[in-house]
Amino acid sequence: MTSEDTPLLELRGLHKSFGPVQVLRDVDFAINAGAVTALVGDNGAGKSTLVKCISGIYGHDSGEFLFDGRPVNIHGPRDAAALGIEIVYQDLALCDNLDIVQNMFLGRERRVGLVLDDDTMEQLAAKTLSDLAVRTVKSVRQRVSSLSGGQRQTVAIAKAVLWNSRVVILDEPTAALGVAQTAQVLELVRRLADSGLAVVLISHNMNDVFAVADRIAALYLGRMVAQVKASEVTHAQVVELITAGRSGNLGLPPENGSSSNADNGVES
Amino acid sequence: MTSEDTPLLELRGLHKSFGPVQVLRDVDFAINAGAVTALVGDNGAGKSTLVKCISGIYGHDSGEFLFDGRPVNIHGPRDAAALGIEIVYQDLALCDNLDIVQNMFLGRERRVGLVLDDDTMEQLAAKTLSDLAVRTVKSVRQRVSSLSGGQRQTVAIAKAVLWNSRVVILDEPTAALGVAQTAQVLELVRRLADSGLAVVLISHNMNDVFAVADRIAALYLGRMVAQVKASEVTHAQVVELITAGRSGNLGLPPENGSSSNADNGVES
Amino acid sequence: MTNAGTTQPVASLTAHVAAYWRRVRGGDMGALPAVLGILVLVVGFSLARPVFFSATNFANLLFQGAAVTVIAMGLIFVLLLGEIDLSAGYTSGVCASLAAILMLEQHMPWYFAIAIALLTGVVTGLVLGMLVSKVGIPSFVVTLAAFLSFQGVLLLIVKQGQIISIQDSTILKIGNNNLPIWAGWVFYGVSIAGYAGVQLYRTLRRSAKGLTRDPMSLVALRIGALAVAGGVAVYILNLERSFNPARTSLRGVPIVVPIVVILLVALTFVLSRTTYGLHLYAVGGNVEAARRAGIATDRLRISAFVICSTLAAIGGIIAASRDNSVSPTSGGSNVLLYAVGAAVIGGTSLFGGKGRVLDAVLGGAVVAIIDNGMNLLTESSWIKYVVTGLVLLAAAGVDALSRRRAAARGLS
Amino acid sequence: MTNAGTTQPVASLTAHVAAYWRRVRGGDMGALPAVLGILVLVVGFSLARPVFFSATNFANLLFQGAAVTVIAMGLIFVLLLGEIDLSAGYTSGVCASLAAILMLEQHMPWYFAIAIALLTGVVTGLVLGMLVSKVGIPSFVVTLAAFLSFQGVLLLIVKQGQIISIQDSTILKIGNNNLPIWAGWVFYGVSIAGYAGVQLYRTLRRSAKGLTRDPMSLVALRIGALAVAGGVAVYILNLERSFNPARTSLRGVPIVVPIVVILLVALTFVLSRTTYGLHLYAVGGNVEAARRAGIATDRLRISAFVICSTLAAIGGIIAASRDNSVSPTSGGSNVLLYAVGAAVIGGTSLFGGKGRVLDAVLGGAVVAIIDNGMNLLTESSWIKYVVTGLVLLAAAGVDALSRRRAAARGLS
Amino acid sequence: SDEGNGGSGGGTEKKAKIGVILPDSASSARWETADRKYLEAAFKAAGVDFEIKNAQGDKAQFQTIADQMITGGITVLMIVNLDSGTGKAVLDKAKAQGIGTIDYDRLTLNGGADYYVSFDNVKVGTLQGEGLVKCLTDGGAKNPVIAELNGSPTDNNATLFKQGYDGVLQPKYDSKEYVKGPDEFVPDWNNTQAGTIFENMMTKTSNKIDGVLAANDGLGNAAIAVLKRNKLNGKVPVTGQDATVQGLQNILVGDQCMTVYKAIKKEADGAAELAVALANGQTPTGLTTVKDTESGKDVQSKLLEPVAIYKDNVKDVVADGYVTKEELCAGSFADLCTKAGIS
Ligand SMILES: Nc1ncnc2c1ncn2[C@@H]1O[C@H](COP(=O)(O)OP(=O)(O)OP(=O)(O)O)[C@@H](O)[C@H]1O
Ligand SMILES: Nc1ncnc2c1ncn2[C@@H]1O[C@H](COP(=O)(O)OP(=O)(O)OP(=O)(O)O)[C@@H](O)[C@H]1O
Ligand SMILES: [Mg+2]
Ligand SMILES: [Mg+2]
Repeated sequence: MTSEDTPLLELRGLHKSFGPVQVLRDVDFAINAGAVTALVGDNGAGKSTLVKCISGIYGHDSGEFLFDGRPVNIHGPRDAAALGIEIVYQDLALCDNLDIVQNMFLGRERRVGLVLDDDTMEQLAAKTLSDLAVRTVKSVRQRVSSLSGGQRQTVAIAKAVLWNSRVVILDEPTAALGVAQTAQVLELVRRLADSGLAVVLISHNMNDVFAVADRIAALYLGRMVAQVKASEVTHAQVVELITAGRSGNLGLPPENGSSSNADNGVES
Repeated sequence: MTSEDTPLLELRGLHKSFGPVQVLRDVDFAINAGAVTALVGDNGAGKSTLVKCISGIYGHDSGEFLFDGRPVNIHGPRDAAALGIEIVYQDLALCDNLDIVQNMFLGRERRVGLVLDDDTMEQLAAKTLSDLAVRTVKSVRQRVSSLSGGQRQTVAIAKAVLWNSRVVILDEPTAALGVAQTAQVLELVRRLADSGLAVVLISHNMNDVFAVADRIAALYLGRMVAQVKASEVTHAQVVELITAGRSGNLGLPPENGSSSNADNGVES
Repeated sequence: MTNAGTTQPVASLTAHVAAYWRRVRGGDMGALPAVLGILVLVVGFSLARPVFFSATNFANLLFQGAAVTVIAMGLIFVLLLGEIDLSAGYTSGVCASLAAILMLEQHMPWYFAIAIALLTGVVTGLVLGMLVSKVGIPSFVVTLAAFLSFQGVLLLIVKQGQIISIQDSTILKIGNNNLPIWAGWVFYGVSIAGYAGVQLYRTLRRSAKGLTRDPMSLVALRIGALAVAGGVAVYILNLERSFNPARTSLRGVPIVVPIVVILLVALTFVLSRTTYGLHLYAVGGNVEAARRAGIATDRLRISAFVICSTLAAIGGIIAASRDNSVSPTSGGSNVLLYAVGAAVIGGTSLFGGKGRVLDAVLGGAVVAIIDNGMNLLTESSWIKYVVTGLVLLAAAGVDALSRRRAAARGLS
Repeated sequence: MTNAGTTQPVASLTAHVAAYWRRVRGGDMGALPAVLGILVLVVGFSLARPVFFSATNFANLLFQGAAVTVIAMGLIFVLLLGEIDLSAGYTSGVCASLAAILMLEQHMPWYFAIAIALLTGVVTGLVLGMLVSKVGIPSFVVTLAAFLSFQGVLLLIVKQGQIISIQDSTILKIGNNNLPIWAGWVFYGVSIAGYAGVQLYRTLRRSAKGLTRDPMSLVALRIGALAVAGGVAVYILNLERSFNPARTSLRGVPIVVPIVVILLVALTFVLSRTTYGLHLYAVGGNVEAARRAGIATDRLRISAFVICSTLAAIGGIIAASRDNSVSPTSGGSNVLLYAVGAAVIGGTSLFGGKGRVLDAVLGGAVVAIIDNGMNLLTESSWIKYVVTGLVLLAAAGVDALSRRRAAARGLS
Repeated sequence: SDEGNGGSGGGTEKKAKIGVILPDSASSARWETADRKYLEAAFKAAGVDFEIKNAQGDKAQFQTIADQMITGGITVLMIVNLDSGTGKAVLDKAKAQGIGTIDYDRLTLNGGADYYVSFDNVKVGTLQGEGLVKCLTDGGAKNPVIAELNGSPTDNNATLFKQGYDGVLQPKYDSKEYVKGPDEFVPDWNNTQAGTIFENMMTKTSNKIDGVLAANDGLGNAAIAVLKRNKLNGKVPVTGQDATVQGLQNILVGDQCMTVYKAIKKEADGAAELAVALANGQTPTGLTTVKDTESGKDVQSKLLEPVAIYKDNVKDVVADGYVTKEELCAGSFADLCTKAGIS
């Protein structure tokens, strides 16, 4: 609930462009253990791209990554996983030809010797799903291609929280979820942070953001315009930051978007 | 805003199962011209399946379709389109290898003689997108594979409303949208209904539902448990219908789920 | 699973049969269409030419189909990833020729020669896999280049149209000889016992953990069915097949049978019970998802090519043994198309993510039966080509129509 | 477009060049790698064998590459849908043989014979397409069956292995003769004028509508480049190529050139400027999305097979004309693999949704150059096979590495 | 090997049945158009059961067919092997079942067949070489450059033919009388590829090729097509083999210098005679022997002489019934036929 001295994960001066299109410009972003950081921004602001840069799916043009205060290089999802970073992507990326259990444990299968320990995984998967208030899945041996939108999203979330990780990043995890499931996921997010993890929640739903976030970071057209305590801003202010890039003395300086920008709202 | 005498589209006794799994049981559903009907239900309740049965993507096991009071057979999306039914699917189904314009006009391209009229389509697409408050798309000639989640969803929505249709069904259209874009889409939904179309909105967000819906239909485990006027129910009641299948005298009769069920809440 | 009351851990046998029937009627048939297709082909050919349905011809079929089946097994690993190996046929030829020439000219003992052939397969796969995954050239192009190059290598090895005969008796046995009667039965016994053991162990284990499991009666039924079918096959193969038994006796299970069965079991185990196999499916289903899950997709791709080329080498040795020789056409002609065709007919997808090792065996059987039956049926070569094509189409059509029905019902 | 101020309707030429350079550096190279690959091959072979770089050989190359290129053009339609046609090679053989035998035995005039050959192509495509889309058999299996059947049909037509000679002088001209000098220049003039007209019309139209458009200087540059390249080619081909001009004169643009150019323009128009073409891409990119958009995917699939088989028939006629005959090997051997290889090397994906008709021409050029160059380079068959494979690999490697760089930067 | 035939089998007296396996139909037209026809006629005339199959150049097929014939109860097996290894495997299997064996057209090295009936493939090559020399001499060529268009690199027969014509040509190269030009194999005997290869031969030598040794009529025709393009047809002699209609027509026109005619009927009749004798337990007479180079044993053989066909003896092929006048003299060839004395 409180930010410690050094952030668990920190990005400095991140630039990312796709060919001629610049998507992230000089982004600084810090997340702390034990806190939920909400990352907000308009459609196309660059939130998902930022997440994919963190996980190493995309390379970046320039910028620094610090983990636990030490510089690290992340060249791909394997590196991110090795650091204990788990991510639920917006484009869920499930293997449609595999079943729920196989997807949930993909890349981290339980084994007995050489052989897959299907039974244990099946039990664990069933338990995790029911914890997330999913009641309509007929069998955890169902292929994910036959799941509803919300069921798929739940599988992706369950997949990310099964492991002993230190950072969990959720990119719009509740977009397709029903009322009860959303509540369950928000509670889970809170619980993860309380147990000492650093959690990043991306969402367009301000109610959800204010319900669980300790800090709010706002991206505007690829720039990080503010990183503030959730308790210090109002609903309306955040919406203004998202849509206009500034709100009062927060965000971009009026009529000046230079690179030394937008630090006004950032607390250390 | 008012329901006429005969619904524009009516389903009666729809049954649908995937192999041994029964997903829709004896569903009756009626939608009226000039009104927004919200279709709500828990994850996996069968909402998207219902939509796909309407569009003919899935065949159904039994049941009747009435359009304008006359029985019709819908064997595929072409039939649905011929009747003037446009649908935004939850799984957006865009062609990643095509650009925004091509996706928006797919199947209904403008032509000059034999030749595609790219210029006109490009102008129209640009206009529609900006109407939907999308400001971060660099070019309408961008491939949709390079779009953000929200941008993709906007393209799908824009695609459905470009045509002169009589029924528009939107399956969780605002799930990935930002605050401004969501507002824009809800306004659009209202506008469509006001101009005499029948609009179905599927959403998990009760605020959105109550903001625009005239009538609310609730699915519970594949059963249609209630079809009521939005003004006659409360937020809490709808949530109860979604999660438990009944609320007060609405929904499933207590402890009896026979096939002649759930008509208590349905006004004609 | 959490939907209260819809699934009980153990359903009764009748419930199972009913569920199966529902699935079949719904169009979800598993291996049924392929098996049905084989049955139809067998009945058809037997009616047309009674000699088709003889112990001799049964044994011939097994000898004839073995090489293509083994090559198809390897291809399945590559196909699972959505890749293709056009060079598998000539890889088999090159590896076998290398073994043959080493035995002939260097007087190498057979086990050395085979080891070198297999090693050549491994290296070939390694190179192909690297070019595909590290350099990023489409596998169609890489293996097309290999297809051409290997023809040249084969020519070099066997020296411009020469034929190298194989004289080593051990190698010759692989594709020509039979197991002793007793060995056939022992092999049968061990196989059935193993199958039964695994089935029972898994059922009991799941039962102990309270997970859904098949009823014992169904398990018993499965074991029984396999035991009967296998027993009949072994019995038939142990009959005297020689037309002139006084002069020479021909009986026993062909040696290729245990080879194919062992490969089938081992590779099926790899694909369905190990992390490695699961990851192959994952990469074939959605590379991006697999990559995000931390799977080393490049290494996996390379390994699949290695397996494919190695099995091609084994297939090549079987073919060379049956031919008693290698030549510049070893592994050429229709070998590759038949092998890929066998995999696809069995149900493996060319787009990746879908396939089993059993597909190679079932599809290989279809291809071998058609080939064998057509040779009995007609003499004119043009008719043979045409009818082979049509029968292949018919066999695949049965399968396609049933799967289509499944798809129409929303089952994948 | 709505992002205020980032795009102006007309960028300057320098801005365009800068943007292009940025794209290239970013790895998005379009046809550049294929063109570079061709350049490297040409330079390499010319250094090794100066005769490679002669007017004669240039003309030979065009004759030699035409048939495979045309077959590859047809295959692109099928590949765009993620399907394959293994039978295209033999389809070309069957159709050409039919024309040949009709002319020989029924004394049919050449136009009738060609019409029947094309019709046979259409019907073949129709049947293949129906089997794939209506019955649902995977195209690999359908066309494998056709591959086998057509070999039989070919044998039947050419009477079990005869060689049927072609005597009709019109047909013989297609693959052997050249346009008169003046006709070459007229063809050149019309082509360039047409290209310039279309380019200018489109630029002006977009300009009138206020849409982003290329600067006039760039348009002029493109037209100029094509005019120069085409002019040089026509000029070279109009030089005397005969080694003994006293005896016979050999000059002019080969007749296959206008055939290929016209097909290229027509089919490119179909793919890029018509609804039909767009729908092909859509189905190849995402069948489900296309179906939901109301596209009749089945009919589209059938039509693609029809186009493929019909172009195969045209390719077959070109090859038969060049050979002055048809035989049981017509369309066999490596024709199919070369044609698919040409498409893939050009940049067409086997998984559908990606490909241009130009790919067939570029890839066909690569294949023809390698084939021709290797024949000049060495006489040893095995070296020829091996080096052909390696050169193919190298050519594809250039392409792959550049595309890989693009992918690493997140560009598709 | 035939003595026991009557008594063996303990009661089930086996009816005489002859199985024939032909190699392919792509490398040469003869197998399907000639051999099959003549063998069928001879067997029918002798009143024996028979079956004739074609392995389509596929070794696995070859084995399969053999297995099935043995299954089907043949008493004599006659094969044209695809290669000696496969051939030996099949012969061994047959002999193990007490079946009489005949090598037809190709000797299976170390195969130990009872009889061997053939044309001499090396002799075919020799005739081609001699034919080319004759045509060049007739044309008065001085130091001609010779291009060799060999058969498939994977076909051992192509190597044997080459051995034959090189036996004639090599001495001339050595004596500098002829100049050795390009010399290449054509994959799969594919005519289209032959065209490309020959075209490049022309390019390489700046069209300075004065004689073409093409291994069969198909390859010859491919070369003639290229020569025609350069208006050199008729000026550069081209050889061939198989006496196909097309080859003979090319000879009549003057584009091709010669072809080699193998009187397949004689070969087929000879083989059928031996097979029937074997099946009936008789001992044939008047045979020569050929040495199996691998086993060193002598094989009882009936060897037939191939004939070189030039313009003046095309009529012999027609007279033999190998090609009909209707096929050969269709259309524009009628006049040429008359001139060549074909009636
Ligand atoms: N591969 C790519 N090539 C080019 N542009 C891209 C690519 N990927 C993303 N973009 C662009 O980058 C911008 C940021 O995209 P991103 O997905 O990060 O947005 P987002 O903040 O996650 O939006 P949303 O809320 O809609 O998910 C968008 O304008 C998008 O069009
Ligand atoms: N092809 C299929 N095969 C088997 N079961 C299926 C298939 N498609 C959907 N289902 C099941 O049908 C049920 C209803 O799915 P549907 O997608 O209609 O739910 P939904 O109401 O749209 O849920 P959500 O709000 O999560 O989108 C789910 O339990 C799902 O698992
Ligand atoms: Mg996003
Ligand atoms: Mg849904």
